[in-house]
Formats: sequence, C-alpha cells, structure tokens
Amino acid sequence: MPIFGDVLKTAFQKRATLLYPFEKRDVPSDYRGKVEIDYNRCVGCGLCVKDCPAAALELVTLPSGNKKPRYYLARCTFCSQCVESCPRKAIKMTQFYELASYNRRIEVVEPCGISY
Amino acid sequence: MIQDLIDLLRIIVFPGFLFFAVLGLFFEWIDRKFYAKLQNRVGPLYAGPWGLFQPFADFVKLMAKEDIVPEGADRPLFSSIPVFALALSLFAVLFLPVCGAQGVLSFEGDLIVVTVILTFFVILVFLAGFSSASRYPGVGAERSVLQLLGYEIPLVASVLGAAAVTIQTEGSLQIKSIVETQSSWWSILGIQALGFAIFLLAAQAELERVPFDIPEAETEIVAGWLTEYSGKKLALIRLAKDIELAFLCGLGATLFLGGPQPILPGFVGALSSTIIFVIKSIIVLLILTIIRAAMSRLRIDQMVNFAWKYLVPISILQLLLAVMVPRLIVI
Amino acid sequence: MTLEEEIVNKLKEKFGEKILEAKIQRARRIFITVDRSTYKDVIRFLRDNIGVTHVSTISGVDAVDRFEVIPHFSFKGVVISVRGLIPKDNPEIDTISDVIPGAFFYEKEVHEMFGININGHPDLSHLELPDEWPEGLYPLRKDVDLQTLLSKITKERD
Amino acid sequence: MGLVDWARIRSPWVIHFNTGACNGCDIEVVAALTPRYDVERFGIRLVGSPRHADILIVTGPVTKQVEKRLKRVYEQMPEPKFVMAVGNCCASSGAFRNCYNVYPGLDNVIPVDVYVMGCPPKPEAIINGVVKLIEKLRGGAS
Amino acid sequence: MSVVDIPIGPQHPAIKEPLNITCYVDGEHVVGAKLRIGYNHRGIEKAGEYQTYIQNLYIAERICGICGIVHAFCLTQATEDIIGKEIPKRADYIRTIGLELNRIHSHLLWLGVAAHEIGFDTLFMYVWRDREMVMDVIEDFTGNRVTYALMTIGGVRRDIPQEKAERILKVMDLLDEKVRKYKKMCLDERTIRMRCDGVGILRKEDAIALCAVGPTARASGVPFDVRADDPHAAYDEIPFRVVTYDTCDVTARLLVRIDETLESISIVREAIKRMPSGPVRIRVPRVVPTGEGVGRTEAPRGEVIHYVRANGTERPFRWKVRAPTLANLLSIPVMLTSRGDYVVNIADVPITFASIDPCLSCTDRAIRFIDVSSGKSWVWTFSQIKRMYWRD
Repeated sequence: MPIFGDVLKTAFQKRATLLYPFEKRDVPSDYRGKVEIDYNRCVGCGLCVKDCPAAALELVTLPSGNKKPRYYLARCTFCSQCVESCPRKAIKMTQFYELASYNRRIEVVEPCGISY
Repeated sequence: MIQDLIDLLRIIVFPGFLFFAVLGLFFEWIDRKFYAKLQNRVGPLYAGPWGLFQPFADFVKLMAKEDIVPEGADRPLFSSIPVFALALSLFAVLFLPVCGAQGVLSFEGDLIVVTVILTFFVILVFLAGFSSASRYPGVGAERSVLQLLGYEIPLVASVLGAAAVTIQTEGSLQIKSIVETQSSWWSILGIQALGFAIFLLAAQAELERVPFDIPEAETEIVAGWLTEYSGKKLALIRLAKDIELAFLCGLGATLFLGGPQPILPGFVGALSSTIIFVIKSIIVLLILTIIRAAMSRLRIDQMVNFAWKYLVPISILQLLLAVMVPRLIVI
Repeated sequence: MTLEEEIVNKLKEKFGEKILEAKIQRARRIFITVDRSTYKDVIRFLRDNIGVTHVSTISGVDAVDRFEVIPHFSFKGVVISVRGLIPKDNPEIDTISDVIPGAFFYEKEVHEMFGININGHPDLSHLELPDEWPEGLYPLRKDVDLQTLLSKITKERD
Repeated sequence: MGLVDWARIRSPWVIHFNTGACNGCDIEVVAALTPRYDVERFGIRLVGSPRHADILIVTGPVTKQVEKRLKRVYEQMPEPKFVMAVGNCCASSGAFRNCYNVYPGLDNVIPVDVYVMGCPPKPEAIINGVVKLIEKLRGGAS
Repeated sequence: MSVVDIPIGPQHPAIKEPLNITCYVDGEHVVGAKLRIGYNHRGIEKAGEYQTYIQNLYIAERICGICGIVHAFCLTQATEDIIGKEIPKRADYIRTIGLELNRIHSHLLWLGVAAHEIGFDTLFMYVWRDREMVMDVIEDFTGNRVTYALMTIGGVRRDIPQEKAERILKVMDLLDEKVRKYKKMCLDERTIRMRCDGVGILRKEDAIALCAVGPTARASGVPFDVRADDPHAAYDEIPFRVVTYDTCDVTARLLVRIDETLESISIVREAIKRMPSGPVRIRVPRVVPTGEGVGRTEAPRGEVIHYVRANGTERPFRWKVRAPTLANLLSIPVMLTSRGDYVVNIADVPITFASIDPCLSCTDRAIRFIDVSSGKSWVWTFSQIKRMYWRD
C-alpha cells in the first residue's frame, strides 16, 4: 500500500490551500475578465455587437444621436471577440474576476452621460 | 441525598452525557481537521479558533432547520430513531472508565452489555433505512446488516481477546478489572497487538467509515440510510454518531491502551486520568483517520468476503492465542 | 493509387451509374452521393468488401428541396461520407443499424430531428424532444423557425 | 447575532445541480473543494441529499427537461434555503440565447439569492460568491 | 428477491451531470440498465444555423466545458476545409499544444473523479491539487482556465511567447513525475485494484460492433486514435504512441488514460521544441463559400466529428456535432448487465459509468434519446445486434 507513506508524508507538508479571500494570487496579465469599454474612443460602428456570441453588447442610441454599446455583464462569455473586432481598440479585457452579485439586472454598464 | 446528586451529576455532566457530547463534537473536529491535513488542505478554519466549533455549528444549524418527514415514511418509527440512537450511544459511554478505573456504570459482565450495544446501533440503522420508505435508505439498510454479519464476530473476538487475561486471572468480565490488569502492562504490547488491529478495522466498519462506508456510500446511494433525514433528526443522528466515534475510540483505548492508567505509575488523580484517557482515545482516532484517508471503499461483497476469509479466522486465532499464551506462561 | 481512389473505384466498379457523385474532397475525405434505393447496398458493400466497421455519426440535412442522410464512416483514417438522398414528400430511408450496430443512436437522432422515417429500425418509439414537445414539430427542419421554437419554451426573454 | 445565525453562516452545506451546463462551471465548483481552494474552511460540505443541504448551487442554463427535477430538488430542501447561480448561462442564458430548449435565466424557474458571473468563474470567484451569500445571511440576521 | 429499480440521477453526487440511469437490481446485483439522457439538451445545432461562424466558435467551445477546445478546433477544421486555405504552421503547433494541454487536464480530472467514485477521496484531492498546475498554465496561456477561446478560423488567437513556453515546459517536468507516481499508486494500491479489476468489461468485439471510441475502445484493445489515423494539426510531425490495453475493464481504461497523459506531456514538450516561427493566423473572409467539410479530432474522450455545410453566407447552413460520449453510451448497458459469470454490483455502477468519462453536455447538445429497452429486452437487443454483426 504505497499510498500510506504518501498520506503520512503529507501530514508534515505545508498546506496547498490558498486562504482565498485573505490571500490572493495574481491573475495572468492577459486574463479575460470583465470587459471595459472606452466610450471616448468608441465610434459606435456596431462591429462588436455583431460578433458577440452572447448578445452581451447592445447598441443604444444616446440622446445626442450617437450609438454606443451597452454591456450586460450577466450575458458576457468573456471570449474577448469584441476586443478583436473593435477597429478603434476601444474595448479591453480587465483582470477583474470577482463578479458575484445579488442581482443580475443591475450589472449593466450604460454608456449614458457620454457624448462623442 | 448528596450522593444521589453527585451520581446524577456524574451521569449528566461529567463524565456522562454532556462531557461525551462535547468530546464527540471535538473528536469530529479532530477527524475532519486531520483528514484535511492528510489531504494537504486546511479543513474547517473560521468557526471558532482553527474551526474548533465547526461540528457545534453544524449541530446548531441543523437543529434550527426545517424538519421534513418524507411522505410514505413510517412516521413514528422514522421520528423516534434519532432519539433512540442518541440514547443508545449516551448509554454506552457510561461504561467507559473516564476518571478512575471505573465508569459511571460498572458491574460484573458490563463488557457483554457493551458488545450488545454495538450491535444495537446497526439494528437502529436498519430500522431507519426501512422506515424511510425510499430506495437509497433501503439499500443502505440492507448493506449495513450484511456488513454487520462480516465484522460482528471479529469485533467481539477482539474485545474478548483483550479481556482474556483478566478473565483468567481475576475471573471477571468487568471493564474495571480489565483496566486494572493493564496497570503495568498494556494489552497492546503483547499478543493483543493483533487484536488491536482487528478492533480498529471492525470499529471502522461499525462507524461506517472508509473503507467500510458501504451503507452510506455517497457516490453510490447518495447518503444511504441517512438520505431522507433532515433538520433536528439529522442533527441528533450526527451527534449520536459522533458520540459513537468517541465511544469506540475510548473503548479501544480502554481495552488495549490501558484506559485511564497513567503512562508512568504514580501520576494519578481524577483530572489527569481523564486527560490520559482522552489522549489515548485521540491516538486511536488518528489511526482511524489515517485508515480512512488511505483507502478506497470496498464493495459489499468484497467486504463480506474479506471479513469471512481473513478477518474472522484471524480474530478467532488471536482469541485462541490470547487465551492460551498467558496460560502457558503461568504453567 | 491511394486508398481514397481505391475505395471510390471499387464502388464505381460495383455500382456504376448508381453512384450519382463520388468526390475526393481532400486527403482522407470522400463524399459519395447515392439515391436512397442504393444507399443500404452501398453501406453493406463497404462493410463486406472493404471492411468498414465504424460509423462516426449520421448527419441529417434539410437541403430545402430534399432531405439528405449522411453517415460518416471511418476507415483507416479515411472519412467516407455516404449521402443518401430522400425526397421531401416521402421522407423515409432504410435502417443501417442491422449492418453497423453503432448507428443505432444516430438514426434515432435523425428521426427525431428531421422526422425522417427509418425503416426497420428496432426502436423508434417515443423519440421526441421533451415530453411535452408537440407532435410533428421537427426542430432541425428548415421550415421550423427559431423564433417559433424559442417562443414555445419561454414567454419572457430579457 | 444569535447562536442560530452564528451557526448558520458557519455551516453552509451545499448541493450541486447541473441543469444543462457545459461542465465548465461544474468542474470549477468541484475544484473549489480541492486542496488549492478548500471551501471546507468555511464549513462548506458538498452533500448528496437535498434534505441535508442549505445552499443549492446551480450551474448551467436551465433546460426544459431538467426544470421539473430542479424544482423538485428545490422543494426537497428544508428551510431556510438559498440558491446560488454559478456561471453566466445560469444567470442569463448567455451564449445559449439562441437555443430553443433553454430558459433565459435561472430566476425564471426558482428564486436566486446570488449570481456568480463568469464563463466559467474561477474557483476564487465562486468562493467570492459564497462569501457574498454569507454576507447576505448575516445581513438578514441583524 | 424481486427486481427493484434504482434510479441514479439526474441529481446524484456521483455524476456531476444530469443523467438518469435506472438500474434494475436483484439484491446487490444489477440485472439491467436503462439510460435516459437529454437533461442537457439545449439545441445548439439549431442555434448554430442562426449565428455567424465567429459566434459559433464560442458556442462550440461551450458544447463542453472540459473538452471545449476540441469542438472549437473541429469546427475551424471543417470550415477551413471548405475555405481551402492552408493555415500557418506555427498555428498548427499551437493548436496541438492547446489540444494536448486540454487532454492532460481532462485525464487528470477523470482520474480524480474515478478515485472519488470508488470512495478514495484522498487520491482525488491529490490529483486535483496537481491538476491545478495545468490549469495555471492554461490560464496563463489562454486567459481562462476552462474556455480557451484559442481557436479561430484561419489560425489561433494567441501566440506562445518564449517565456510562456518555458513556463509550460517547467510544469510538464513537474507533472511527468507526479503522473508516474499516480500510475504506480494505481497499480499497487490494493483497494483500487479490487474495485477496478474485472469491472465494466467491454470485450473487443463488442467495442468494435458498438463503435466505441477513445480510451474506452483503446482499453478494449482497439487501436483507434484519430490523431494517428487521420493526422491533423501537427500530429503528423510529432511522434507519439497509441496506448492500448487489452484487459477491457476499468483498470485498463484507468491505465490508458494515465499513459496517454504521459504521452501528451511528451507531445507538448516536443511541440514546443519543434515549433517554427512565423505568423499564427491568416485573415479569412467572413463569408464562407458553398461547400461541405468534415472536421475530426481525438478529444480526451474519443473521436469528435463535426460536419459543416456552408451555403455562401456568414452563417452555416447545417452544423452537426457528434461528441464521443454518445458513441460510448451504447456500450454502457452492455457493461452494466450481469450475464453468466460476469456480475455487476450496484457499487460498480458509478465507476463503470465514469470509466467512459461521460461528458453529457456534449452528447445532449442537440439530441436526447431514451433507450427504452429494460434489462431483459436489452440482453435480447444486444444479442440481436451481435447476431447481426457476426452473422458469418
């Protein structure tokens, strides 16, 4: 029973556990987390909306008449296709991954208040 | 009058019900924590210091939860089993010599009562399974009885083996005299080492722990006979099982490790003997936990096979040896 | 002669005009088109004379003017796709699960999704989608609109 | 904070139900149990029987076929009970929005207490969701 | 004793996915099994016809969370066949690395789950602890632990820079040692062998007749591996061994997977060593010309095949997916039915079922089936199938 030895050895090893909420690991620099849209660079071409596999981006018309994407966090698949599709490099993936929420409907990024 | 009060306190508080309830929860914590340690984890951490109150939190939470009796279950039987289980395990611990060589209850032949109690647990499990009127508990109950057929004889044989010397020298089947016999020489140090190993395996089966957690095999029959229990009933059953764990560890320590006997003679006193008893029980518990961590679950047919092919013959052999060897030495 | 050409030649030799089209698309990919009347014979021939035993899957296609059933066989790395053509007005085809037992589930799948009858299949009973799925609605047919299907399951999509 | 509330937030037992997920979230939920993350620190145990559970962890978009079972498991759980939706296809139907056999979100079927967004969420994010749920319990207690 | 039916699932601790196996049980012996899947049926194939190829790439990845990259690869392979453009060599190598890292993680995952099924939680914990190393590498390389979003039509989306390649190699070395240790453990540990030897037998002729794929087939002695038979990506340039065992039981499947993990480790090392430099993707038009293509690869669970029919638009005309589990499910009732000397216990059901490494989310993507054959009639069906097959 070779595992007996391993089991006993493990008793004297350092824990492998990361005490998560108190200790955090760095996520890789190109981790695909929550999407961030730079509304100042966005020209509202709608390419990202067209390519989004989950309809997480939706084009809305602002009072100024400009079109901008609205971002639904609860639909996003974090595939970063929109980053690739954007001709103006206005979209980027952040490393933010702690995305628990009590209400999915409030997790929407609105392009309001910004006029291009 | 005063004596009655002291006796009552002895039964209810120390070293009776309350002490063993706390000890049972403490043992569960040690078991979980050490199991986690063996798996390179940390285990419960945030309930009290080092998660010490984790089993207590589980117990309180379950007590406060909604209690559901499944439709179609035999209601009176289903509801009374947790109480019976708790009562039985609390009754059993009264025999353990926690402080001093004598338990709260002690009389000639109490060892026999203890072995009978061990069998009663299984009967309760069986009834619990069948009163649930559900498939998984039914299978679990069936398995627990099948399993009992496998480990009952080795368990009794190992217990009797430990008592063999006492029977011959003192003609007594009392736990007290077994403890006293071991004042200079622990049973485990002689031929009883084999008996101790058999006792550990049988205890593991009695407690339904890996590799013998067949009646409540999680991946096969969900939670076995426990599947339909919830809320207070589950809390009581879990407490009963914890106390049973403490009881079997204590019994192992009593029969094989000299119980509350001091490690060095002349180190006596009520408190220290309690501490010694607990420490020895913990040693037994740690061994049980290592067994649990280092094996996979057997199948019921393999378990019965293993028990009858190896465990029973070996246990009878060790019983014979235990009876013969001292006699040879005496002659 | 490569393995692909060999297979195609053998088939052409045996069935001649009945092979409507035989195309080697690229290395290890063969597409053969037959009518449903010769479909089963071709597959039997593939098993008996060439030694094909493995069917990877059966794709059903609703090609608007006709149905196609395309079993993809795998033989020494070559994917042989045999296209059986089925007219729309009479959607049925012979089973191949008595020739290659592994086709058992795939034929059920084709039946369920396209409503193509598989003649001689041992078990086509109750194959529809969820129990409350309406009779005669085959989700992968082209005339079934996605929006209608979506509206069947959900009232509200936000 | 009473004793019961103290116990409740320290002993959440979870049951896991896959309602048609791609398995991505499932393995991340299981990964949260393993040594690197070890949610047993919080007193969390993964139990098999809904009768023993406090928190129902649901992964995946809810398919038509699984709906009845999901409701039954939810009903079998004793009060108080909580639901955690892991993954974005559970929160809304996510990438499966065009699939005809999928409900657009778990809250169309049973009430949800906390959503963990991600596709799939990292085990850390799942623990984060558990912590949020515990906060909610604590908030509900006071 | 009369025959009792025990339903396992769709919510069951042993099976993390919704599925219902009804076992017909006589005492502790299983005399028949009935499968009912479809709890995972989402309707992806229909959705695929309404989405562009680019969107389909990501939904393909979510057919299955464990072997998602395989489905994305098959879709790109089939689509590239239609487009008819060669993709850069470096992309082929990166795809191979992605596929093999996926296989390592999947097999380790399986090993842990199998240990859990037989009640060996400690081994489960150890394996999953070490699996985290692969997950870290994958996260570092692709940006997510599970969904890689690596494949795209015309290449891959991420390059492997030198420092990442070195990190991968370092982890491969560590892992190599660990996996060898697990192999020894599984071979020597008595309780594991007791639970796995002679359990879930699928004879070679049955495996061929029922078209089993992947490790299930290879454990029955059928050397069927798409990577070797139908080389794609960089598999034709990297030498590797097709692992087969012929004891046909769960132990064989266990060992096939462990050995394949070792093979995969060596493939990853070799691929990184031989990787040419150059671009990793070519631009392809959004509109795919009319045509059809078959994409095929070896997933950790077996052969995956995608059939794509294009009609000259941005959306596929038909997209058909077949996941390996569906091919292997046909073998499950055979493995789970006691016949003659071969006895199946209830306790064997989870490990036998797990031994094909079921991944139902792929299987159910578009279809559900109900195998209505009960224990007895299955035996009949099975013998009939055999008679049909071995008719001469």
